[in-house]
Amino acid sequence: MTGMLDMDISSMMHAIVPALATTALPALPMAGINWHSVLFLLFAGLACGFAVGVVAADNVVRMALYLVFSLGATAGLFFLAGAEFLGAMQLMIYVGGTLVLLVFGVMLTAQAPFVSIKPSSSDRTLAAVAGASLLALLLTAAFSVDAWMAPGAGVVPAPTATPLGMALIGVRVDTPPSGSPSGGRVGYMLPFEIVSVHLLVVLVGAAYLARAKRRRTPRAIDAVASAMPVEPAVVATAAVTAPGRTTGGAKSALVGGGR
Amino acid sequence: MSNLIDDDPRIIEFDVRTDEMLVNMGPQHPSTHGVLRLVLRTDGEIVSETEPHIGYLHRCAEKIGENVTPRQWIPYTDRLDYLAAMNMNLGWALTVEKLMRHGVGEKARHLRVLIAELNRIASHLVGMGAYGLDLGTFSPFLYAFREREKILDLFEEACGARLTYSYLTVGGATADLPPGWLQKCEAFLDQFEPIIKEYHALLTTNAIFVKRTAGVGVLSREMAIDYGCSGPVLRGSGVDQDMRRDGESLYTGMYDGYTFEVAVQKDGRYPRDHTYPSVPKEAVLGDCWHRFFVRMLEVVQSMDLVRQSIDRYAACREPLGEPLKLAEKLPVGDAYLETEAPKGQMGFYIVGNGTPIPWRVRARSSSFSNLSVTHELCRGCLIADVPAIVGSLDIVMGEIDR
Amino acid sequence: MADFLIGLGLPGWLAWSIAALVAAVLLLNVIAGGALVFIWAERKIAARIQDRLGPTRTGGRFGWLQSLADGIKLLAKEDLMPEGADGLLFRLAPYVSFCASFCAFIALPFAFDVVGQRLNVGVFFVVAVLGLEVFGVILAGYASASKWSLFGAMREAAQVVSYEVPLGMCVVVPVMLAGTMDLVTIAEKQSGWMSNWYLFHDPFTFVIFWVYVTCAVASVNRAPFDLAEAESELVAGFHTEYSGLRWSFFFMAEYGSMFLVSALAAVLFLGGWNGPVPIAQLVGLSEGTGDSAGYFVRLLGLANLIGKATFGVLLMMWVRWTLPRLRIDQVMTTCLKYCTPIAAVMFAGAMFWQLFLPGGLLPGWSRPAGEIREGWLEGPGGLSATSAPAAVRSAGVAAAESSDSSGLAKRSPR
Amino acid sequence: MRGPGFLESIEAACPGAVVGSQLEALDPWIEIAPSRLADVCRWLKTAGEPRFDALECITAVDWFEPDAKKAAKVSWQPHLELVYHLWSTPARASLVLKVNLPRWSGDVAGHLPELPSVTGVWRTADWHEREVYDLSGVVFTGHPDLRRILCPEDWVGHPLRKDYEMPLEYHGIRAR
Repeated sequence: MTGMLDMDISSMMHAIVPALATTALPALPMAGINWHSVLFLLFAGLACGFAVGVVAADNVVRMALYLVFSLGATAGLFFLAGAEFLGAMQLMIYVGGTLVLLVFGVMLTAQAPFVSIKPSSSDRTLAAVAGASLLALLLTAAFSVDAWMAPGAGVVPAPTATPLGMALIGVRVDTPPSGSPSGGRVGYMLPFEIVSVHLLVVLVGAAYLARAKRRRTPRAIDAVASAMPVEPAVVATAAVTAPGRTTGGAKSALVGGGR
Repeated sequence: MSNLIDDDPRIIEFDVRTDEMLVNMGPQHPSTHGVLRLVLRTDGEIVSETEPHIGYLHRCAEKIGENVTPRQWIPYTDRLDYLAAMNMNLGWALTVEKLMRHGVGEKARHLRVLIAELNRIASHLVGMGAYGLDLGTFSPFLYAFREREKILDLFEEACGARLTYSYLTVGGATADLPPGWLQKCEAFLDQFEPIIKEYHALLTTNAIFVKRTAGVGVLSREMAIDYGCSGPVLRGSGVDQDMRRDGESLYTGMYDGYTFEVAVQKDGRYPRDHTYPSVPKEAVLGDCWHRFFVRMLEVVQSMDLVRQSIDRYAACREPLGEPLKLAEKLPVGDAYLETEAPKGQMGFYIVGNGTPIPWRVRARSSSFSNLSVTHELCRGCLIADVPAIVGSLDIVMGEIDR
Repeated sequence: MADFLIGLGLPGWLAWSIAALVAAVLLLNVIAGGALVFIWAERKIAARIQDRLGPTRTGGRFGWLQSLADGIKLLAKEDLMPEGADGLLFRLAPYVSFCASFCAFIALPFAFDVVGQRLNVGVFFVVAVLGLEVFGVILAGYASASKWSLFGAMREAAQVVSYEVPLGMCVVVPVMLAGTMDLVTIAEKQSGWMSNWYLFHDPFTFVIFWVYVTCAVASVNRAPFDLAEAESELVAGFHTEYSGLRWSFFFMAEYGSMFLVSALAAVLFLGGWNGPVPIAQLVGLSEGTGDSAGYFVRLLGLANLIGKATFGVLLMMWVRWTLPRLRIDQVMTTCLKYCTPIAAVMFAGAMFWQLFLPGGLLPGWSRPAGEIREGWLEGPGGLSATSAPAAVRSAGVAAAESSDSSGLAKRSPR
Repeated sequence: MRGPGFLESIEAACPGAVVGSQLEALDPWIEIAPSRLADVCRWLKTAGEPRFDALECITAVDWFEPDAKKAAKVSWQPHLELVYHLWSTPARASLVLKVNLPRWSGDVAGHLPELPSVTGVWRTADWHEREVYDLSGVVFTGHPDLRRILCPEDWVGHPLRKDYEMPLEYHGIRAR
C-alpha cells in the first residue's frame, strides 16, 4: 500500500527534520553534520523515490524491483530509529518473503517477456487526485501532533528483541506495572497465533481458487495406466528365459536345424 | 460416456492453471552426449513430450562405402562409434569375411577377442563417467578416464592410434602385437581389478545416485524388443540376449572355448552378484539403474575374457596372417552380420557385385534404435530425469547419424 | 580511530566518515580475500579428490596466484548481454546478490569485540539478509530472457525460500540456549573448554547442528542441492548468460555466503572465537589486562573463528566433489519431509532439556545456561526485580555486562 | 517346423505373398510381394513359429547403373530392393525378407515408390522407415510421421540413390 501512494514527502522533510532528530546515536562530539539526519534523509529519499518509481514505471518487473528497494529503504528507516528487530522483521517478512512471491508471480504471468502497463490519462488524473488528497490528510495529521514538533526526546537505546519476546508471554514493558501483584498482563501470543492461522486459511483458499479442473493429456492417461501395474513380479515373469546357454550360433529360420 | 471420464480419478488432474512451454535441449547442450537436439514440451518441470532431432553429425558414410573398397572403408567404421572403434572395425571385417567366405587364423581370432573386449571396457568406462556427469557428480568421470587412458596407451602401442584405430581389418589385423604388450596388458588388469569397487562406492551404491536412477525411465521387456533396443539397454530390461553367445555362428565361433556369463538379471539374480552390491529395493527391472549396473558387470566380464584371450593368444605360435589384398574382388551376393558392440548389436550389411568395390554398404546402429525409445521413457518425467534417461541409454551420435 | 584522526586536526565529521569507511572496507576485504582463498582451495581440493594436481604453475609451486589470474581474466573478459535481455535488471542482479550476501557480515563477531555492528537481533538479521540473496538470482534468471535461466531462477527461488523454514528452526535452538539473539553473547556463553560448546550441550542440539549443515548447504545452493546452476540440465542455470565481471560477482556472492553460513555455524554451535582449549584464560590473559594482551586474545579468537568457518567451507567443497545432484522434487521432499520435522522435534527436545536440566547432565561440569542473559531487567528503567515472573528471575549476573567500548563499533547499545 | 517347412507355412498363412526365395544364399531370403508385406510381417510377429518379435534393420539397395556402358552388361533390370532383417528373440533365429519396388512409381521420374509401412507391427520401423524415405526415397503408406530424419527437412533429393547429384549449394554454403 505504501508504494501506491504518490507520496512525495521530500518537500515535507525540510519542515520536520529538526523535530525528528531523535538521537538514537549517543550525542557524539561532532560539530556540524548530524549523522542521524543525514542517514534519515538518505533512507527516506530512497523509500519515497522508489515509491514514485513503482508508480511511474510501466514495466511490471521493474515495478516489482522498485518496490523491493522501497521496502528495503523502509527497513533502513526502522534500523535508524533503533528498532532493530522491526527492521530485521521487515527485511525478512516483507522483502525476503512477500516480495519474492510477488516477483515470482510477476515473472510467471508476464506473458510477453516484458509486459508493460500503460494507464490511460484518465486513470492517471484519478490516481493523482486520490493520492494528493491522502497526502494532504497525512500532512495535516503529522503537523497537528505537538509531540512530534519538539526535538527528539532521546529514546533509551534498550535492546529491542527481548522486551518483545517477554511481551509475548505477558511481561509487558511498554506500560509501567499497574501495581497488580502479578504485574503481568495478557501477552500477545494468542492474537499472534490467531492472525497466523488466519493467514494460512487465506493461502489455502487462494490455492484452491486457482486450481483448474483439467483433463490429463491423453498420453499422460496411458502413462498413468501403464505405470500402475508395473510391479517387478509382473515384469520378471514375462521374461522368457531360454534354457541354458547354447554354444551354437543362431541359424536362419529358413535353413532349418536350430534347437 | 463423458461423465464416466469425469469421474475416473486418473483422468482428472487438479493443477494450477499453467500453459506448456517448448524448450530446446541441445544441440549444443553439455549433457546430450554430442549433437543431439531434444525438443521438450514442458509444463513447469514436468516433461510431457520429448522429441529427439538427429542428423547433425550425418556424413553419409554409407554413400562413401559405395566408392571405396572394403578395407578402405575401415577408417569410416572407426568414426561410427568413436568410443569403441575396435568393435566397429571388427564388425565390418567379419561381415566382409562372411561375404568372401574367408576364414581367419587362430592367433588372429584370439587377438580380436582380446582387443574387442579391451575396447568394451574403455567404452563402458566412458559411459559410466559421462553418466556421473549427467547426474551432477564430476569425480567419477575423471576416475573413469584415468583408467581409460591406460587402455588407450596399450592400443597406441598396438596400432599407433588412441581413438580411431583402423587396426582390426579384413583378414586379421594390420600388425601383430609388439613384444611385452601382453605383460603390460596383464599389469593393467591386475591394478584395475580392485578399482572397480571404488566405482561401485562412488556411484552404484551412492544413495543420491540410487534415488536419481532407480525407478526412472522404466523400459519394459516388450517395449525394448519392439523398439529394437539391444546391448545393455536390452539386458537392463531382463532380456537374456547377447550376440557373443546367440549371434551368427561365424561371430560366436570367435568366442569358442571362452567361458562367460551374460550380464542379465535372470529370475531376480544377476550372475556372480556375490562380489557386487545388491540391487536396491527401489530399482525396478528395466530402469536407469539396471542399465548402468549391467554395464558395470560387463566391464568385469570383459576383464575375464581378456585374461582368457591373453593366455590363448600367447599359446598360438603361427604368424598372424596377412590381411586381404586391397583389390580383392567381392563375390556377387549380400551378407549381413550383427556383432555385440558395447552400445548394442551393431549390424553391417554388404552387397557385392563382382567388383572390388561393394555395391551397397549399410551400418545398422544400436544407438539409433536405443535412442528411439526416448520419447516413450521421458513422458511425464522431470527435466532433471531427461539427461538421466538419455545418459543411461549411453548413445553416441557418430553411430546414430552415420 | 576517529579520535586519532581528530587528533590530526581533521574536522570531526570527516574523521568519523573516514573511520566508518575504513571499517567497512576492512570488513568487505576480509570476506573478499577469503573468497579468493576459497576459490583457490576449491580447485586444489577438487583436484586432490579427483586424483590430479590442480593449478601448479601460476605463481609458485602451488599455483596460489590462480585466483588472481582468474580475477584478471574475468576483468578482461567482455561483459556480454543477450539481445532480448532487460538491461537494467540484467546489470543489477549480480550486485543485488553480492550486496545481500556480504552485508550479512556486519553482525558477525570475528573475535571478542571485533564485530561490525553489534546487533541485538544479530542471528535474526543474518538469516533475514541471507534470504535476500535469492533476489539477485531471480532477477538474473528472469532478465537473461532465456528459458533455461528462468528454470534455474525458479528452482533457486523455490529451494531457498523453502529451506529458510528449517534453517530458521535450527538457528532458534542456540538462541534459546543462550537466551539472546545477540551473536556476541551467544559466542561468549560458549567460552571455556570445548564441552561448553552448544554442539555438545545436549543430544538434540547435536542433531540440530547436522540439520543446520544440510539446510545451510541447500540455502547457499551448493553440492547435492546446486540445482540452480545444474550444468547437466540447465547448462548453467541463472548465470548462463553472464560472463566477465558480472559473473564474478555471482561467484563472490556464492563464496561469501558459503563463508557466512559456516561462520554462523561456528558462532552458534562451535563456540565462535573460543578455541577448544581456553588458552587465553589458562595463560591468565583476558581482554581487560591491557592493550597488547587484549589484542593478542582477539587475534587468537579471530584465528579460531576463521579456522572453524574454513573447516565448514572445506566440508562443503568436499561434499560437492563427491556426491551427485538431487532432483528438484527430492530437494523439496528432503526439506519438507525430513529437515523441517526433525528440526521441530529436536527443537522441542532441546526446550524440554533446557527446562528440566538447565545446567546440563553434569551440573558442575558445564556452566548453567538457565539464567537471564539480559542485564537490563535489573538495570534502571527496566522492570523491577519483584514483578518479573519466577521463571525469568535471574540467578547470576548476565555476562553481557562486558565493557562496551569497542574499537570498531561506532555505537553499541549494551 | 523349421527349414523348408517354414517357407510352406508362410505360403499357407498368406497365399500369394511369397514371390520368390533363395535358400542356398549366404543369408537365405524370401521375396515378398510389396502389397502383402504388412500382412506377412504381422503374421511373422504374432502367429508365426518362431515369433519374429524384433526388426533389426531395413536397407534399400538401389539397383541402377548410371553410366550406359556398364548398364548394358548388367543382368538385372533397374529396381529398388528393400531388405528387411528380422530377429526372433525366443528362438534366436534370423530371417531376411526382400521386396522389389520400381525405382519410380509408374516409372515417372520424381514419383517415389509406395510401400505399406510396418510401424504397426514393430515400433522400431518408425525411425528405420523414415531413414529409408530420407536417404533412398521410398514412401511408406500408413507411417505416422514420415519426414526426413538425417538430412535437413528442406533437403532436395535422396542421397543414396545411384543417380543422385549433390546440389551445388545449400543455403549459401557451397556443396560441390
